[in-house]
Amino acid sequence: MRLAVDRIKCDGHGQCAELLPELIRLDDWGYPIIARADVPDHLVPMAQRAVAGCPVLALALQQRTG
Amino acid sequence: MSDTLLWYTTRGAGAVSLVLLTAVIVLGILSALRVQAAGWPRFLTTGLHRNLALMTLVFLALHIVTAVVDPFTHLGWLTAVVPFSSSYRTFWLGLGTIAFELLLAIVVTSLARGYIGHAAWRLVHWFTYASWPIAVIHGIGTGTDTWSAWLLAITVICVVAVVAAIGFRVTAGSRDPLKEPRTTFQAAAQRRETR
Amino acid sequence: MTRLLDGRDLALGPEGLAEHVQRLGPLPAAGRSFIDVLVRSGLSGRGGAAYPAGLKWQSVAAQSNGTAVVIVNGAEGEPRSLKDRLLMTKRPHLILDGASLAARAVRAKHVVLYIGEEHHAARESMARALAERKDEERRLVRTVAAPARYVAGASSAAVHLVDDGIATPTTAPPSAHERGVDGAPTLVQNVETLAQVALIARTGSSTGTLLVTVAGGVLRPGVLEIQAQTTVAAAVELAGGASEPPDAVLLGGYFGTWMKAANAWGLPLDHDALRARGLSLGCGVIGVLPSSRCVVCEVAGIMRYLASESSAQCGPCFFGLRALADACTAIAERGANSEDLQRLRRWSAEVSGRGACHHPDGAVMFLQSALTTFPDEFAGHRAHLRLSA
Amino acid sequence: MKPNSTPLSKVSGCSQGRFSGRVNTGAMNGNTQDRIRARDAAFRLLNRLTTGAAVGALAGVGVFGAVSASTIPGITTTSQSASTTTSTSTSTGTSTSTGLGSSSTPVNSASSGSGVVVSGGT
Repeated sequence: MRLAVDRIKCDGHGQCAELLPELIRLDDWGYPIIARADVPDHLVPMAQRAVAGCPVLALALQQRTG
Repeated sequence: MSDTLLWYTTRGAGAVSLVLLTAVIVLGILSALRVQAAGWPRFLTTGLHRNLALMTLVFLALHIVTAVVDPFTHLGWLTAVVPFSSSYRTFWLGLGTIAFELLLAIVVTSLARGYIGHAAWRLVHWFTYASWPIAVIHGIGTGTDTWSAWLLAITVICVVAVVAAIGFRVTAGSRDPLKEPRTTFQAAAQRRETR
Repeated sequence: MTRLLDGRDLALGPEGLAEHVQRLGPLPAAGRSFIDVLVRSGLSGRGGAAYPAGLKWQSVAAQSNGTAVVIVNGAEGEPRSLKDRLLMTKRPHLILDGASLAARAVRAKHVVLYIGEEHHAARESMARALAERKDEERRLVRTVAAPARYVAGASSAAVHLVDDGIATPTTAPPSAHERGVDGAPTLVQNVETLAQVALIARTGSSTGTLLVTVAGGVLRPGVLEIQAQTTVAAAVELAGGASEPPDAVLLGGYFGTWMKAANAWGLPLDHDALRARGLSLGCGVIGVLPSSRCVVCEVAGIMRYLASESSAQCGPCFFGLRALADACTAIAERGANSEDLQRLRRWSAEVSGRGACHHPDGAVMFLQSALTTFPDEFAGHRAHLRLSA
Repeated sequence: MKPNSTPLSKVSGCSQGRFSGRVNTGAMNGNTQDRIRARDAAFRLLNRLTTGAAVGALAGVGVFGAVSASTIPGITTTSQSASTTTSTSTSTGTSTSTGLGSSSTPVNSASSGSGVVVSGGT
């Protein structure tokens, strides 16, 4: 599982970075920088919470393909 | 005896629902304004907004169930679903039914937001601004207690809170930092490119 | 061997249809089987990405049921590039031949001539050439003005312009050759690539030449048709030689790579050879920076331009490129300080890979190549005395 | 302009103003451990606030119910017959009780089995 942002939808609410500091931080303009690594199992619930909590539904948890 | 208790509960739960709904709306507006402080991250505002919205439904359910079960008014379950179907205070209760159904739609679409998409969710969410005043008018119109000082005070506080929050929201404008650049860019691009 | 710019003197007007046919012979009738010839020729796209043309045609043809769209890409948004508009202005029938072959090979429903709105001579010449073509060709074709913006030449931007009237690029799948205009598979191909196709159809192989624009500090800046593998030094010589001792070369346009002149001189101008060295010829601009110009100021100027060309689709691009450009300008104006340099490095790394399209990536790669090629120039930069405007 | 100093850049890099940039440098980029702690604290606060609100709301139903009972208690009448019941409404003086009167007739007859009619005041 891996986190991906739709950059066009994202308008920098920053809630994902608050909810998942382990994997997400914000750049100087408030847009998320997401760790490239896979989401470790113990963080999946919180990652799902961050996905559901995004005010504009710009964050997605994707099954890694290939 | 238990019938009067039901009736008091209806009135109490109605007042509590109004207060909760007001808090939900104010929190919603605060979250759109991206309010945050040390120890108060933004997700706390939206989390509380969500929790209180669900809680509002619970207390509305209490309000409605006690009202319907109350044998005096003899509302029947249909009243809870079909607006203006009660013989008792047809109009004012009908408003209550509408407000409740709008709210139910708002909560259900919010819970299913991931499936219906952001645009549809947002569209339904605008109904909040209809649901709340309808609920207030329902309270005043049906109002057993309308002119009691305590309910009057609550109603006034709620109205002031929501009006102030909406006022802030409108004057503050969009908190999306890209909103203005995007508008500018697209306007310029449309002028040049749609020819 | 025939070359792209063979034929009448380039100082003369566009080559008409009669002259074109007389010189090269009629366009051979070819259908889908031509794609195999194209694949064998090894032709790669000349718009900047150098994607193998044959593969793109195969992909579009495989998905087309007579529904595909061909976009003839003459947007040429790269500020210092001139080769596409020269070709459109002087040899329009080569391009239309290529477009016609493409339309038949992928069984296209429409052909869109996507030509930069400010390339007036090119648009006129293409329109006049189109009027000379057969009815059944003309019926397929319509002309659309590409906005004069840096990103307008990206294939996704071309598709969006044709569909929605706004040329915003994206990298999100599906790509244009899967789902482009109106959801149909769409072949977006640069005009130089299509001109090559016209010659491949007649001779069976590519000309082995490419068009480059030599810009900046040379005596005769402009477009050259050179044999692949020609060195940078030879190309500069062909452009009249450097006008003054050159310091640096910007290879491949604004999304290209900075090099010290001495290191650039011996490089062969060839897509594959450059890619093997981790470089790219891009759309073929060779910018020569004369020693009298300050590289930091040039970089700052180009960064300002690239920042202002953001489509404001996403925050990292819009705010990131502006901040990077401002930091560059601060160094150019006030002289270097470690804080600005550190920010440049951090922001470059952070912005990279986080855009809705490749624009921020290209801009950041440009900046990073400047920072690695000219570390001393940046670190030791002194404030310029500002001349009164 | 001398031809030999043709710039590569389209715009000048050192004689322009600045973009009106907004930078809130490092607002959210504290130490990851601190941010994790802040999140967990905020979640605890969210739970406390939610629980508090639930308790408060329940208490509110009680309090408001009691207040409403004490201000407008309504009157409980025990009816002896199914035919006519006098429902008494406590008037607050400003309200009209006609709607109640007309609609309460069938209501009363139907609920007469219990023998208890609660009449709501207006």
